[in-house]
Amino acid sequence: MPEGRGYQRLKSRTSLEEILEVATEFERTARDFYTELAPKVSKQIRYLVEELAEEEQRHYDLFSQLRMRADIVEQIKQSVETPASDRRFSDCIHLPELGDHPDDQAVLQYALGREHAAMEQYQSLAESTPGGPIRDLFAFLADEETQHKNELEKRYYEVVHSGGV
Amino acid sequence: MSFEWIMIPYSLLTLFIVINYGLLLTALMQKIGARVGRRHGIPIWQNYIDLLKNYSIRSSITHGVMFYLGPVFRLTGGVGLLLFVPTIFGSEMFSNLSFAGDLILALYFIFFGSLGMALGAGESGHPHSAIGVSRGLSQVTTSELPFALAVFAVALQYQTLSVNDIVAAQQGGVMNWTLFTNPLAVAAAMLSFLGSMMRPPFDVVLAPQEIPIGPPTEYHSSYLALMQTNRVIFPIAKMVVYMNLFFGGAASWPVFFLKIFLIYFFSLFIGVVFPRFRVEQSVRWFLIWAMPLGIAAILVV
Amino acid sequence: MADAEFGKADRSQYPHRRPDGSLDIDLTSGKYLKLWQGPNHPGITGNMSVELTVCGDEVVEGKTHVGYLHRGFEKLMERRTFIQCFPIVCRICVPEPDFNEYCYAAAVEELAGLEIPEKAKWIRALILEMGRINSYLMYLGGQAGAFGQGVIGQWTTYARDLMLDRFEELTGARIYHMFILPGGVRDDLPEGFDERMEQTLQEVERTLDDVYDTMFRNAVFKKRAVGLGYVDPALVDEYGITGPVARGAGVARDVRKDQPYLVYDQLDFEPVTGRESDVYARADVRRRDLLMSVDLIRQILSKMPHKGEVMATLPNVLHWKIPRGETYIRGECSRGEYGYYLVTDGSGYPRRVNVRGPSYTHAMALLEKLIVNVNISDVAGLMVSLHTYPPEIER
Amino acid sequence: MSVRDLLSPFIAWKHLFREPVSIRDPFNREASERYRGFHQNDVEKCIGCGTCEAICQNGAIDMVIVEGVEGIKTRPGDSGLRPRIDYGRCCWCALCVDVCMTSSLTMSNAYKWVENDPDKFRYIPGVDKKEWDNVKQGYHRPDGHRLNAPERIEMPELEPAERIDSFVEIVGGYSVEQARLEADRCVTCGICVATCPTHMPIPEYISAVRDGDYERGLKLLYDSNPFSQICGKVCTRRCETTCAASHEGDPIAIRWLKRHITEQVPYEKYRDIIGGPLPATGKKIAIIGAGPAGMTAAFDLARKGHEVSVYEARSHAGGMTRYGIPEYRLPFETIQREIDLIVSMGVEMHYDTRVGTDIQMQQLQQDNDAVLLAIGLWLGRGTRIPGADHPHVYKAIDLLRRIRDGEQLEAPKSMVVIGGGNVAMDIARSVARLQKQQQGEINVTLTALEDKAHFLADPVEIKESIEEEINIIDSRGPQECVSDDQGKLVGLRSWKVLSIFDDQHRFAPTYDESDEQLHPGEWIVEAIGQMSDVSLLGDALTEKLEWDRGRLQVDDDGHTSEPWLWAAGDCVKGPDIVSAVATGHSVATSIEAMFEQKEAQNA
Amino acid sequence: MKDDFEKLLDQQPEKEPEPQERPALRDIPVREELVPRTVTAPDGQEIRIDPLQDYYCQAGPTVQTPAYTRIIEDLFNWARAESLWILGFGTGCGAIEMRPLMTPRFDAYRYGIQWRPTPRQANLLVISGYLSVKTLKRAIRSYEQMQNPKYVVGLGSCTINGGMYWDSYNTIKRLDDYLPVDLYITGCMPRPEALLQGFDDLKKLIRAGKAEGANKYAENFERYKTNQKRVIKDWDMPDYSW
Amino acid sequence: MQTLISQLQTRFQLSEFILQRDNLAFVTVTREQLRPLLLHLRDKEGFTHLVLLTAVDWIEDNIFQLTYLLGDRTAGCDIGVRLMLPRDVASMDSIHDLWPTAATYQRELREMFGIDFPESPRVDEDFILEGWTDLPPYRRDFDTLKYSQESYVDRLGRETKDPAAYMKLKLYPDEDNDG
Repeated sequence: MPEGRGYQRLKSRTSLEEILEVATEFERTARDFYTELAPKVSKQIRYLVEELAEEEQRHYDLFSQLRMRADIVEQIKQSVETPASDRRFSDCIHLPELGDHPDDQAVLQYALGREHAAMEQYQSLAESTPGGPIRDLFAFLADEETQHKNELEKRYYEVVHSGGV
Repeated sequence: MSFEWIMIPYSLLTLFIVINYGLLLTALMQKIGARVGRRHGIPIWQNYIDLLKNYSIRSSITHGVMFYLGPVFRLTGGVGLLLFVPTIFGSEMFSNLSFAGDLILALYFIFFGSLGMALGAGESGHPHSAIGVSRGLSQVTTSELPFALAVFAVALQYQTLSVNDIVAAQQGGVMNWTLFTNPLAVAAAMLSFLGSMMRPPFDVVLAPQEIPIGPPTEYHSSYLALMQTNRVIFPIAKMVVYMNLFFGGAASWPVFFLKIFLIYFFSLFIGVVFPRFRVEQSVRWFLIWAMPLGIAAILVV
Repeated sequence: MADAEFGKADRSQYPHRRPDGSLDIDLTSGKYLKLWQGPNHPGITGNMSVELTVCGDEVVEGKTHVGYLHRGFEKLMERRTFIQCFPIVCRICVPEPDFNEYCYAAAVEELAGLEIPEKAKWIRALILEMGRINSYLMYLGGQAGAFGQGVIGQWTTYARDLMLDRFEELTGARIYHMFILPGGVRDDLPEGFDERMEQTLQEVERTLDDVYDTMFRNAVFKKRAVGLGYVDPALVDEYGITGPVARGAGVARDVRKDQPYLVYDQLDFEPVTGRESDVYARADVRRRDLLMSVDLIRQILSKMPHKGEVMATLPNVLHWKIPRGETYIRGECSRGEYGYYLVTDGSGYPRRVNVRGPSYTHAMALLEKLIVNVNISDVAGLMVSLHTYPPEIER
Repeated sequence: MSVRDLLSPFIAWKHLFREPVSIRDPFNREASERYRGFHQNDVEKCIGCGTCEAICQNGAIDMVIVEGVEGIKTRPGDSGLRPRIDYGRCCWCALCVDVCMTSSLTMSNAYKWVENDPDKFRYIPGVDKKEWDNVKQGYHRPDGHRLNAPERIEMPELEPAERIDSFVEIVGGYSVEQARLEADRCVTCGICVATCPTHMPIPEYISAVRDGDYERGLKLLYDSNPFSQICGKVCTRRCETTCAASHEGDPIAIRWLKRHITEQVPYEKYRDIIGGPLPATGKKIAIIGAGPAGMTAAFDLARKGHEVSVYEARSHAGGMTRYGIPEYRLPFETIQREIDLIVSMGVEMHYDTRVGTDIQMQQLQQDNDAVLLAIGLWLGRGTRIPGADHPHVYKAIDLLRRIRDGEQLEAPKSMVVIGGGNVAMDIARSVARLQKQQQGEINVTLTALEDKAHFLADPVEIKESIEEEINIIDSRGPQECVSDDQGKLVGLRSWKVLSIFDDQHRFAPTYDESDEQLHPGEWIVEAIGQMSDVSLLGDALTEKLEWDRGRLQVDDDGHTSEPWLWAAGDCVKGPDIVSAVATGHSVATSIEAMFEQKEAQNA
Repeated sequence: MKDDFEKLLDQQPEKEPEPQERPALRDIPVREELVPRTVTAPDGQEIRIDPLQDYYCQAGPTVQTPAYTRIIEDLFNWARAESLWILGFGTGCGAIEMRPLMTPRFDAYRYGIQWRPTPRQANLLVISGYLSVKTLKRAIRSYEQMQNPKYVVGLGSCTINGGMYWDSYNTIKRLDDYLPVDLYITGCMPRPEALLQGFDDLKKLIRAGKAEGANKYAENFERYKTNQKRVIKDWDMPDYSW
Repeated sequence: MQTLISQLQTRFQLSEFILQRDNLAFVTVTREQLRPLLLHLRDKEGFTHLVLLTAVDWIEDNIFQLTYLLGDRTAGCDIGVRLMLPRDVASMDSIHDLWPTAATYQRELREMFGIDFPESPRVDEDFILEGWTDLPPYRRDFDTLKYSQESYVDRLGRETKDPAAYMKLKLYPDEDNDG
């Protein structure tokens, strides 16, 4: 189970490189999850799941590229303390219970939860890292996830609070 | 006085000065009149422009030979009058072509212009011109009558028909002027002067409100310009005669300018504040008020 | 067929022989001269003309010709809604447009059953009196000018211009004020209007003093004006003469007093009359009437309520319909009785508007009567003394 | 004549030495403060309604297309046209300024304009730049000077005390005189027409009210909207939001005037005025759902002579108007009259027939030339906050349906409603009535994310709700449905909403978690949104159809990706009754066009 | 100027110019005194008189060339510009603002502007507002009696496109159809200040030698006459009155 | 006013009495009765002032209404005497011998409405119009706008759009925009 393994790894490793790896993994699993989910949901809401998968894929690509960047190769090796928010972040990696035919609201709620946890994780990592490119990196990641979460939130309200006469 | 050729350029110079003075003086009078009307009035050089403008009009039509000759006659009257009376007394240059009997000629010239005008305007065929002319002739006739009487009185008084001599007789102090020596004649002449200046109350000839400007109704472009030129020469010429006969003439240009201005101003002074008489009213007025004065002047002499 | 029937085919009677056959002028005899005064003639009040037949200096027959300013207002108004008529009526009489606005508005209000606010009435009266002053000032200049005394016109036009400034600040326009509209007036008086008005009135009074000295106490003016254009008081009703012309003949008729409208019943004044009924008397009546208007304006400004609405609530003017009816509204303008006859038919457009200006009778029938045996020089003075404005004749 | 008369005139000479009174520089003289000079137009404020053109007696004003100018675009409430003034016509009467609906048109006090070319005296104020554009002085409409009444004629209504304990209709309807006065306020600009989804000829029928020609009015109504009686009572009236009169006063009560027309014509005459169906064509159409969209299409198609069958899952037609709107707003009788009228055009009704269970889509497809899906939005959305699965947490739409179905509900002692839309108001007010009837007092709390200014509900609904003692608490974000130890629902816990929209005006609430409240309620009703129940399509068809962000993908005419299937109403474009009618019309037109096309091919 | 006129030409329907011998007289009978008549002189000679004939001039207008050198023409144009003599013909309501213009408040005399009571002496025709057909006839007569160069200023919106009388049966809408217009001043009424501005602009045009309306009129005489005769039904004036 | 009308009603056949204001009333009279009524009003009742004489075209009823408005200036009241004239035989007796000014009104009516007043002085001469060949312009069937457009050329380049139609076209370009 890829998700479980990632969770384990995050618990034991605290090197930055590892964290980034886990984050990448986090996005990848999400992408895979949505990709698998897509054919299962009603065609009516399939667009939503597909869009989520695409977005996660974009994040995955982004993080992968980050890890390759030459200027942070050195710093990335340093180890840091496991952040406090780790627990919630980890929780989200559990397999969600969406059932066989989740509706759009459920999918969005799940996605929101994930993004929120990731956001908090990176934020606290950034806070506990001394200034420099690493901190910038975490800040960047946190920001990236925040934006995504905000975007999802808006979409959530748009989907759910529609048709309200 | 013998005739000398040099007199011709000299008198032309006189003419030139008089034209310019006339243009400016007419404008000045208009400005003064405008001031009474609480406005600024035309620029002082406006008459030059108007004159130039009228000469520059490209087209003109004629109603016949007399129509064309009218202004020429009129101008001749004005120029002739000016040229045959001495402008500046005692000046070699500006005594013009005066001669012993010039007073007679002057009287003739004064009337000559009106006659020419009458012929020209009559030819123009416009009823307003015709009415204007008929009014003009009757008014001029009656208004010239006191003047003629006054001149007669003056001629009797000084026993000469030479303007030069009359002026000469008035030299040597203000009290020698005819104005004081024969006030009745001057009064008659000045009343007549009012009538000949085409200002209220005796402007019924032109009367824009009744017969739009009367005789010159049909005149335009260079014809009009010609008439305008005359309109500045003729009054001055006439005033020169008045000045010489009654106000002691002028021995220099400044005195000339001043006296002419004052004589001119006299007509304006009356004209601005009165409406105009109907033609038969003005005829009657001249006959009742001015004529007796003239006769009295002769009688007194 | 219509064309043939309405074309004026029969002109064989020209020159017209009057029913009594009194005058048969043979122009070819050479004894008479046909002389047109106008329309392009400075001695004519506005754009109209008088066809004079003169014998010597004397007019033997005069016919007025109008229509040079005809714009067909009465027709145009039939295809304009009630509010759309409002800007066009003032054009009917150029020098004193406000009367049209008032009469039209009052006629519409009466037929539509609109009650206008009290303050609007005061402002309307104020405007009408201001207009009267303007019109009289113009007349005085014209009357003196017709006799060749140009300087009066300079002064009065200046005073009139000051009054136009007051008009401008009150109504937003100089000539066509378009301020009195059905339902009230557009706006309240501007700030500080009273003081500026008082200054203007003083200037008008000063001008009038000068005018009195130079025009009314002028030997030549008297010579020309006294005795000219005598109107027999007996003619007043026969010829429908109103206003200063009638009052100059001693007939003290003034609509402001006889049938008070707006707030005239709350003002203190007496109609001005004269006795001699000639040009001089009429000029004098107008001069004194002008001074009375100055006084009326002072009264109005002091008695006017300071607060209050100036406009009644109108129905939506875009589709304002007025029930069938007809009425006649009159007022005393500077030239006499001005009236609007309005007929409505229940639609959004007037069925018929007939404008009855005083010039209609004064410049046509009356002038043609008075002009006979008058010297050509006096024609202008006579015409001016009837104080006619051609645009209101032909509309 | 005396000496005085000779000398007195010389007084005139006193002016000789006085300064002349001429204006020194007449070329730069300012006109007065109020002067009516050349026009100015605040083109951003202007809505291009053309009222200035209508009132101009000189025909001086043209409404012209303005392109490429920022801020001017054709959009609801703005025609995108702007007045162009011909100064070869204008007379400066300023009636255009007086009548301007937005006060955008004013006048400067500039007055000088000399041209050699007479064709240049035309310009679009505010667009074509002129030197007087920024002149402050000039004529502006004085305060209070109006040429049309700014205030709406009040609709007679039951007082709160009279209406709160019953479901009797609140609104009384205009009297003839009131309606005439209200209709009189309309300036006939027609800005509203394009906003009305079904493009009702609003100015025309309002003028019919003015003229008192109600039969003409009714014909105009039914030509564009077979739900005119219903729309006359409950239309969302978007037209009124764009009404030109709304810029400086109340919008015209277009809905009430429509209602007035339908009330003035005796019902018996309706059919004659509207006209009956054309001869039968033999074409068959099945319509799923007897709501406004379905019935509109049914009306149009039946009148064309087609054979129309309507399948309705419930026992009565009317859809959301029947089951979603409380009776105090829309009595059954009105709906029934409307339905009867439509049915009288020859529509075959199948009540209590649920497609998917009682009859299959495939069956309909086989039996008919065309099928129309007009199934509405019948699934209520929930917040899914913790505790929202409690049995006493309801969806508003379900409760409303139950109330209108005549179910005898036992009202709770207290209730919390989540949502700030009209449905929320409806349920709050309905339950309040039940409470009043059953318990004598009202205890309903309504919370919503939005602040009151941004409530989706009609302002009138909010006003009336408050009158009816509904406790409206705005800007509250629901967090949890709290139950006590016994599992009994006690209320809703909420946070204060700090802001609700982001800078792009998208929904993005932020909360102040310190400001927490518990709104007591035995029931919690969620009224935050609705969606369609498309399960009737079956998996195969669902898979086959194209979708667009959760909704059926249809073209402008309501045609789905399947050639035989159309969709209309709330399920494609909603929720809005008049949009439903509009889509019903366009579907009918599209189906008709398809028939014609087929005919042409066969021929 | 030239271009404007081209525009005008394009707009006119190409219509054959009507025959020259007083076409409108077909429908409208001429006044008795204007009908040609024969009179017997005292000596028994019979003289035929046609009152509509001007016995002095029977030529139409001709194009008048400017002075032979530029400098002289410039000088002339300057003089023409600084001496505007307006014909005192108040054709419409605009005339009311002329009076303040010529009196103390605005004192147009300051700017070389004067009134002339006769068209022969005027060189500027101010069409003060709307022209009824009846006045149009007189305005044309007046204009034609003025001498080249002469200028026309249209005052008020009515001269531009009909103004508020755009639907009147008795007023023309476009002055430039009937007379060559040099300038328009819009307004209803234009204020005296606007008039002064207009005259100022006219002066500039004249100084620039661009105010050649008289020549334009002569060049396009046929067309102007056609337009004039189309609206003036009672055409009892000669076509050649100069 | 009321009493006056009731008095008049005993002497003349009056119909349609309308009291518009306290001091303004309208009555309708037959053609034969008009002259006696006017004479009576002028000589006996003090309505010595002919305020106006004009016509109204009720084309729907094929009628011209002539209104003779008389004023009593001493009492400050007016009475409008209306007379209905068939539109197709529009001819009426002249009253210029009662009031000379009536001749002017009658000339105008002749020209503007085509109502003839034989015997009235100069009634056939041109009054306001000159060389008019069309229908008399004040008649309702004369369309001034049409005449104006046909006779006097408009300046080109004017065009306007109806906001409602334009919006529909712009916002719903696909829809059938015939309506």
